[in-house]
Amino acid sequence: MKNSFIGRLIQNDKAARNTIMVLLAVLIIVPFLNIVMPEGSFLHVPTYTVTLLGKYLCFALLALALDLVWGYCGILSLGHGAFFALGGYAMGMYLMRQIGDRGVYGNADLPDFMVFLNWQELPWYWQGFDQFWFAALLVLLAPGILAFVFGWLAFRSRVTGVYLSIITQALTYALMLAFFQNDFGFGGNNGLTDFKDILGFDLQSDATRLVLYMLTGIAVLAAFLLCKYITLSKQGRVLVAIRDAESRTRFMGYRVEHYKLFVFVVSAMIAGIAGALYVPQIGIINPSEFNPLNSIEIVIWVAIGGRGTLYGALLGAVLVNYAKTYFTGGIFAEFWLFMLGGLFVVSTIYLPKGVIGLAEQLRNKRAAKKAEQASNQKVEGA
Amino acid sequence: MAGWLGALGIFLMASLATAADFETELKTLSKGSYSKKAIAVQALSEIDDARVLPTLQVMLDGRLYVVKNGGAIVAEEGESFRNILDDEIVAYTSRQVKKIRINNKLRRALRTALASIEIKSKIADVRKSSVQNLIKAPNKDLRPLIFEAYKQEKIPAIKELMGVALATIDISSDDQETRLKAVDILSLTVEPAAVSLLQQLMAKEEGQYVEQDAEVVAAAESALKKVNGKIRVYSFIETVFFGLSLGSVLLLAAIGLAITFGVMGVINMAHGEMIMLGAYTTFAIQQVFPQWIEASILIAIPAAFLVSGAVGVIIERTIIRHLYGRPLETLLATFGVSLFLQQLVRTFRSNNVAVVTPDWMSGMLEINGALGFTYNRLFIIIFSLLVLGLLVLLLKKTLLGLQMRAVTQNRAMANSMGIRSSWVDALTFGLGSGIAGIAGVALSQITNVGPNMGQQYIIDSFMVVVFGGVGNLLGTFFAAMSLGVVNKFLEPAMGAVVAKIMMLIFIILFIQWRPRGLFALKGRFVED
Amino acid sequence: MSVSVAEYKPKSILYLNGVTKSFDGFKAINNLSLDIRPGELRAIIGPNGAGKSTMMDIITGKTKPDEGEVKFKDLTDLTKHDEADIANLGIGRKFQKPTVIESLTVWENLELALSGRRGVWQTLFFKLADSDAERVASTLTLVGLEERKADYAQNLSHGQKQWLEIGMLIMQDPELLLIDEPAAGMTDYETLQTAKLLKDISQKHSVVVVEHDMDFIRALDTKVTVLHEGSVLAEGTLDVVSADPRVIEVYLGR
Amino acid sequence: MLEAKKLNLFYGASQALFDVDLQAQKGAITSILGRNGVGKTSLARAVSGRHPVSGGSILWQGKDITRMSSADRAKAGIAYVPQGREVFSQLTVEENLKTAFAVLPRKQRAINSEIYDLFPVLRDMLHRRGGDLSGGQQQQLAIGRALVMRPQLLILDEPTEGIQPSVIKDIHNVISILRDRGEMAILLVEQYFEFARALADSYVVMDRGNAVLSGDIGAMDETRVREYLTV
Amino acid sequence: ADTIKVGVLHSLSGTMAISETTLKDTVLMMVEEQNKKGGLLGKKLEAVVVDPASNWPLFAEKTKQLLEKDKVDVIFGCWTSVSRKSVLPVIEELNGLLFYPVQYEGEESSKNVFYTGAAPNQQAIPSVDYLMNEEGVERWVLEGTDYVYPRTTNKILEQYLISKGVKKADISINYTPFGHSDWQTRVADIKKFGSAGKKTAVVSTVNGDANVPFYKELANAGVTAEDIPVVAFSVGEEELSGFDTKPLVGHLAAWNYFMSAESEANDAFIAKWHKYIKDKKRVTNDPMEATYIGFEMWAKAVEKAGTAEVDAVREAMYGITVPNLTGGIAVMNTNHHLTKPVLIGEIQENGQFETVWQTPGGVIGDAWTDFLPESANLVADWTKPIACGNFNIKTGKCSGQNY
Ligand SMILES: Nc1ncnc2c1ncn2[C@@H]1O[C@H](COP(=O)(O)OP(=O)(O)OP(=O)(O)O)[C@@H](O)[C@H]1O
Ligand SMILES: Nc1ncnc2c1ncn2[C@@H]1O[C@H](COP(=O)(O)OP(=O)(O)OP(=O)(O)O)[C@@H](O)[C@H]1O
Ligand SMILES: NC(N)=O
Ligand SMILES: [Mg+2]
Ligand SMILES: [Mg+2]
Repeated sequence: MKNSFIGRLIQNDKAARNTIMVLLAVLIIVPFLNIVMPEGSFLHVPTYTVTLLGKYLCFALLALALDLVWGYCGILSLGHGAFFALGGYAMGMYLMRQIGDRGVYGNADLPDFMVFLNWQELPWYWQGFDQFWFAALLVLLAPGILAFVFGWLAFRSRVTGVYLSIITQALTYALMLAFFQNDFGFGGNNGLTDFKDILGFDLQSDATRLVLYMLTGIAVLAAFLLCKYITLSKQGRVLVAIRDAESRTRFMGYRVEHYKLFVFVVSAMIAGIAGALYVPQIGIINPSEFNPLNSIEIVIWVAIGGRGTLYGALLGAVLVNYAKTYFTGGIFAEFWLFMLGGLFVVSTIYLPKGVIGLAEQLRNKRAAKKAEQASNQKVEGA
Repeated sequence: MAGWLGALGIFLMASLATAADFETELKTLSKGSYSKKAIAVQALSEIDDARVLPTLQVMLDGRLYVVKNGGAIVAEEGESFRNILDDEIVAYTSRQVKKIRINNKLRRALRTALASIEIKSKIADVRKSSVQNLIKAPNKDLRPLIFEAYKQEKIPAIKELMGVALATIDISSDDQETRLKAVDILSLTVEPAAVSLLQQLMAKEEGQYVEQDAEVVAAAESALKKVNGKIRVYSFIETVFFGLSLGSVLLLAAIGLAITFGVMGVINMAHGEMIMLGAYTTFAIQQVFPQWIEASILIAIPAAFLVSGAVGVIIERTIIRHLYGRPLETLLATFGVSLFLQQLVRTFRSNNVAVVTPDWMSGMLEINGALGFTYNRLFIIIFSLLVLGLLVLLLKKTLLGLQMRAVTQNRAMANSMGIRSSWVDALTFGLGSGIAGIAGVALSQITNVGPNMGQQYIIDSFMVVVFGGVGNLLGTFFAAMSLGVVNKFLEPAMGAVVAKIMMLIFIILFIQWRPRGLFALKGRFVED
Repeated sequence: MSVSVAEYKPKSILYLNGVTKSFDGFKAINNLSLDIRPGELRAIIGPNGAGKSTMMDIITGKTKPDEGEVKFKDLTDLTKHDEADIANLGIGRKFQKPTVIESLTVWENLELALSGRRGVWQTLFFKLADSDAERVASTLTLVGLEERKADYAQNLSHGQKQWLEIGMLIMQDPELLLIDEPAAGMTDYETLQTAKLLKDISQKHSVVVVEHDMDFIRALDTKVTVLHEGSVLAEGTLDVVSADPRVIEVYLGR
Repeated sequence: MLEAKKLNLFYGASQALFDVDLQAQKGAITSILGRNGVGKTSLARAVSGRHPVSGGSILWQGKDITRMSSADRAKAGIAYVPQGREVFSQLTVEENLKTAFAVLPRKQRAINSEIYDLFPVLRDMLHRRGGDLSGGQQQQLAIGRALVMRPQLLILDEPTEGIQPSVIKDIHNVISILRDRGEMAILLVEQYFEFARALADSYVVMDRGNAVLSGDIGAMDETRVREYLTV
Repeated sequence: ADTIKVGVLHSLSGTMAISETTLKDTVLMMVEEQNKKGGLLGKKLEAVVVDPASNWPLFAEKTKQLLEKDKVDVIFGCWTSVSRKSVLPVIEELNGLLFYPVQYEGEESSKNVFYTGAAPNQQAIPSVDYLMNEEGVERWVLEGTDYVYPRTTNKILEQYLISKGVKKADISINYTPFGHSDWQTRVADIKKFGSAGKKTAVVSTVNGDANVPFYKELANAGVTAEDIPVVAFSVGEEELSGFDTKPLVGHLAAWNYFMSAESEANDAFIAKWHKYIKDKKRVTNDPMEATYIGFEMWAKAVEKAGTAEVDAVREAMYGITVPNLTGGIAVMNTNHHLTKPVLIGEIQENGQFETVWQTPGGVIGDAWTDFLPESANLVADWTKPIACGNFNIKTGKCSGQNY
């Protein structure tokens, strides 16, 4: 079933095929260049770059998640950062527990921040996080359940459009404030950091980093295929119908709220995985990930890449984040916001369908020109 | 200042003895620790010398210096210095003189000392503030002085305050009768200092009342009950006021957005920056016309409207107009604009700038010791209602308002009706931005003005507009006010952070109940 | 309702009794009663604003009535169900203003409307059977849109959207069809075609159709109900009602 | 009055009008006939300025308006009643009517009571929001709104759609009165053949984006026209 | 390399740019000046500026970039504690060198970081002492922004006050969110708390943008420094330049440096700054001094070690002295914290502080506070024989952390 789906995909969908190729290429070539090429070589990819690419891939995964709900189902979530962060925290808690007695206070039972705030014992919601499987489960469940409860309420009440967007924003804002609080037990503003190792592997070692990078790549590929499957199935068409004419879809007998809830939860879980992969590679998770402005940025990645195309989301996330890395280092450091701001403005005006839409846009324009010319010639000839 | 020193000569002759005291005490002001200086101040205040009052005043203002060479005490007057003793004006460089430092403790001593002199002032306001200072620091020695003033006083409110001042002294009298009477007087006031005196009568040590007299304790108890009842009422009113004032801040911040987003449908992420530009305009005006600080706000209102409005028009003409029919994209572009503007301001000056509050907006309207309304917030409440009212009139009662609404609902059809939609769009966006600019003027009076200030308001503004119901100004008003008031009632109980979280959860839940906000647009067209 | 629903032969397919709905004090539907038999084709006419579309809103769950019963097949109280439920019970609707899914193609619009199970999992693993594909194809022919089948619905003209929506209704294959002004924007010829089509459909289904086009109504040759100010003004054959002076006064004109 | 020549119009790459010619005279009604999707609305849009033409020219009262914005055309006296009504749904009926004031000099900004006489329902529902009206009421509002503009060219795109028979008769009368006043040219897009034939002075039949037949109504070959409407 | 590279890791955009941009300029000024003097070890210094954009993970990433890609020899950077925490694992793993110039909550001593700002015992405790002794304060409001620095500082202060005999009922601790702008309720509460007949003061760890509305509300509500003085740890000259200071005269701040300090070194520094930044109105502040001291120390250590290599420089750092701008000498201790004097100043109308009290000598920065039970046992000493940042004097071992 799956094989045949992928087979069909590769045969019939050029863009999807290219996306898969590119993903496979970065999955294979980058590690190759990192390991095999000698350090001094011009082809060598330093681990620094590998981790950077890993970060981009995490963001790409996150963008993909958003594109599924926004691009296809019209749910503009301005709170997707929350699901990302929750996945990240779940992973971060595991990593914190792995520190054991290697923290600054040498307390095997409590993370450092609890020690210096005089906590006596590990709170109940930290229990179980010393087990990887448990944390991995929570990476999916924490965002999944939140999305389920939130979505169940909102979709059932038919909260749509900006109203939905704004309450997703309220959600992530509330979570940010909550996680900021030291009393909340997640390290307050500083969040969770100072990780040592994952499943016994040293997080600082190049090998671990490479593996994490590859896992991220695989996750992106898998999520891409999953999303592709959903959107190519009849369900994909139902989602588009909901996006375009929700009430009409309802009159056709589709339970709109179930569909919305389903993709919202799937999307939240993908975002959670992205967060979980992000944290060990970046080395810190803190409440600023819940910042509503971060979530808005995710929307921007998707929009820049091209909404409703999946690969556009991947491309947009990588492009914008690469631009950020590039602009914030070196000579642009003081002006980078001008460039980024300018980029956003220019691309919205000139690329209404995103970078991905550019090709189509050019094609259409050319076709229209041609048609007009043809008709004009005919006029002249007549 | 020349005046008082001019009249001085006579005194110099008249009371040589006190003049000598004055001289020695004056000298001590320049030496020794703060506590020694405090004693000297106390001593000075008891000397009957016309130079005392101005000297203490100068000292409190931080303008009293000692000449390094010779130790003469001088008062700084602009570029030069005036010798306290001989009234001579001398020019010293800043290296030749040393400031006579004061700290808070000394300031308090000076204040009390001045109060004991100023209670005899002819100006009612001076007497009033002097009594208030005396209430804060009851001093037995001053009782006769206050009593004298009390007898002379004609204005009932001040007389009452003086009575309280006396009672604050009498309450520690040895005489039970006096104490009881004092309690009686104190039970009539809600001055915090007085209330705390009553509370102290109720203090216990090891289960025993410190106050020996049971009758006094009983009187204090019933007095406290009475006072606390009043205070509760006042504090309720105060909380409502806090809520309305927070609400009016939210309203001001949101109201421009209610136009650009609510009416036009532009998800205007640069709204906060329009507020910021307005605030910076206020700053600029204060810089350019430092002599008009008092009027600066009034000048800034139209100026900020024009500046932010113009920027809004430029943004609309260059960017937004390409995006009609693609509302979500406006989010993206205006976010870019917002980043751009922030960094632009940052390049000009990365830190906050100081906007001065004019005197007429500083301080508070004191109803009594337990209740007062700060002028800046009163101003903002009134101002926000004014802006809202004008806007409602504009939108509902003028042809332009009608055209604004028509254009945003169906741009093509509006054009076909002969409405120049491009012009109306620019004007509408300019109006929304201009109002944001005005909000910036008001906000500059209560919070910081810096490159980040816009970001503080953008999220709240969207919440308010959406909570109220997009496209409904009245909804925006009620949303802002109710969020403000509810927040202020929650805050004392659970703290600012949790209160804010509760507000957000409340909004989320409320929207479940009313999916289109407080004042939802109704009708069959909504779903289509 | 639980006892052998399958065997039960309902007396009426749609039964409205004493339905009232007001908007801000204005009674759009006023004590309206209506009884549609299984297999019946019913035409509804009445002045603009009489409440015809509102009545359909109430039947399909878009609007909740203030008072009155709305029963489907005698037993099901439609006011207790939402739009999706009602659609799945077997009531389909064409809107007065054509509404199609603009960014799906004509073909996909029809596929979407195709009767069948509408659950999240079912659509996720849905596979188009050959017979279904044929149905889509034949419907395309029926509504004259074969040539446009790969075009996005947003690129259709007004009348073409009308046709597409009729096609979708046919694909949905409901027991009861509510059709609001199908002939609007059609040529006289197409109008008569449509009437014929509806008569065919009513062989197996129950149909309620609203129109202002008297030629169309005449072609339907069926019982006509005249609504006025939210309630029934007259009922009978077209000849009977169009002779009714009140109907002439408020609706047909002299 | 109105003279459109060789109009070509595109939606993206697909062409909706091919070299269409059209004329309309003051005091006369020109009817545009044709099946679904043949380009009637496109032609009306081209004349009203809703959609740019890529070729051809439009002369209005001797002036070339081919590139003029629709707002300017409205100011030049062209009013448009679009297919699908397009009333301002959140504005009240009265406000909808007032949007027409933009083209009127300040002193003439009033709603002629004739409008209410023609469509009494509008008077009854003056303060109801446009979007709440029934379909037919909206159609009446759209026509009324155009009349408030006191246009010299009135473009009506299927104005009878969804309107009850008695009101159709009224509209018929109004249109002929307006024509008879001789101040106005009228372009009428209609599929209701009888209605068009009874009113029109001249006609254009369209098919697949082309104007295939045209001329004075008196000289119309009815069977050929009907052919184009049925095929 | 033919140059010695100096990384500058301060936010130039985002919320922290308000504070950090100045420090970037300070480092650049120091680099320029050092180059005028001929650089170090005969090599020119080259500044590499990056913008971590007030984004905490980006701090880590940029650190990595500076160390791995740009191969800088030293980094001057960070302001918030969370940014430092984010940088920490990277700088330790890649064995970089960071000079951190801001007052902070302590509880940290990394081999790769030199802390030139104040530890809690160099700011918080002396100011409480001052208020107690000089102003006779008996009742305390500990008002902070809700994050680690205020939380920790207040925890320490609470312990300290209790150890001084202050009753729990006389301490009120409260937190508000970042950027809190509506202070009406809090100010009213403070007023009430302060009217109980005992002298009351506010110890403020309110951070950043929340300060202006806080002080404005205090002023308007008539809370003057004479009634209820506020001593702040995060309000310096730079912040004051965004205040309308007139109603705030007398409120206090505790720092290790005030611009108003009278010393030749300070005059020279200010002159240099004004020349560099081309704006006579610009102020200097404590983190600038900390940056200055850090830079001078690093330069000296490089000269002393004869190389810019990190391990050598670190060894050379211990015991290095640089004159403070306020007079006296700053010393780098083996716990990576400075010995510096503590100054308490009152706000003046002109936006400056006037020193009203000052420790007689320098105070040694304490990485681990003595007022929290877990920390009391810890000491940091990066020289042999201890050679770790968290030596437990009870167990005689370095706990966990190897760096
Ligand atoms: N949501 C609403 N708010 C206010 N009035 C409404 C609303 N919905 C319908 N109405 C009013 O109810 C009446 C009935 O409208 P409805 O659309 O049902 O008429 P109709 O019979 O379908 O007319 P038409 O033949 O013109 O389509 C109209 O007068 C309309 O203005
Ligand atoms: N917005 C659009 N984008 C692309 N194609 C369009 C668009 N609108 C109309 N078309 C196409 O152009 C052709 C002419 O459409 P037009 O609306 O002018 O037809 P019409 O004669 O008015 O039809 P109807 O009687 O159905 O209203 C049709 O084939 C239609 O599919
Ligand atoms: N270290 C601080 N002030 O965050
Ligand atoms: Mg209807
Ligand atoms: Mg048409």
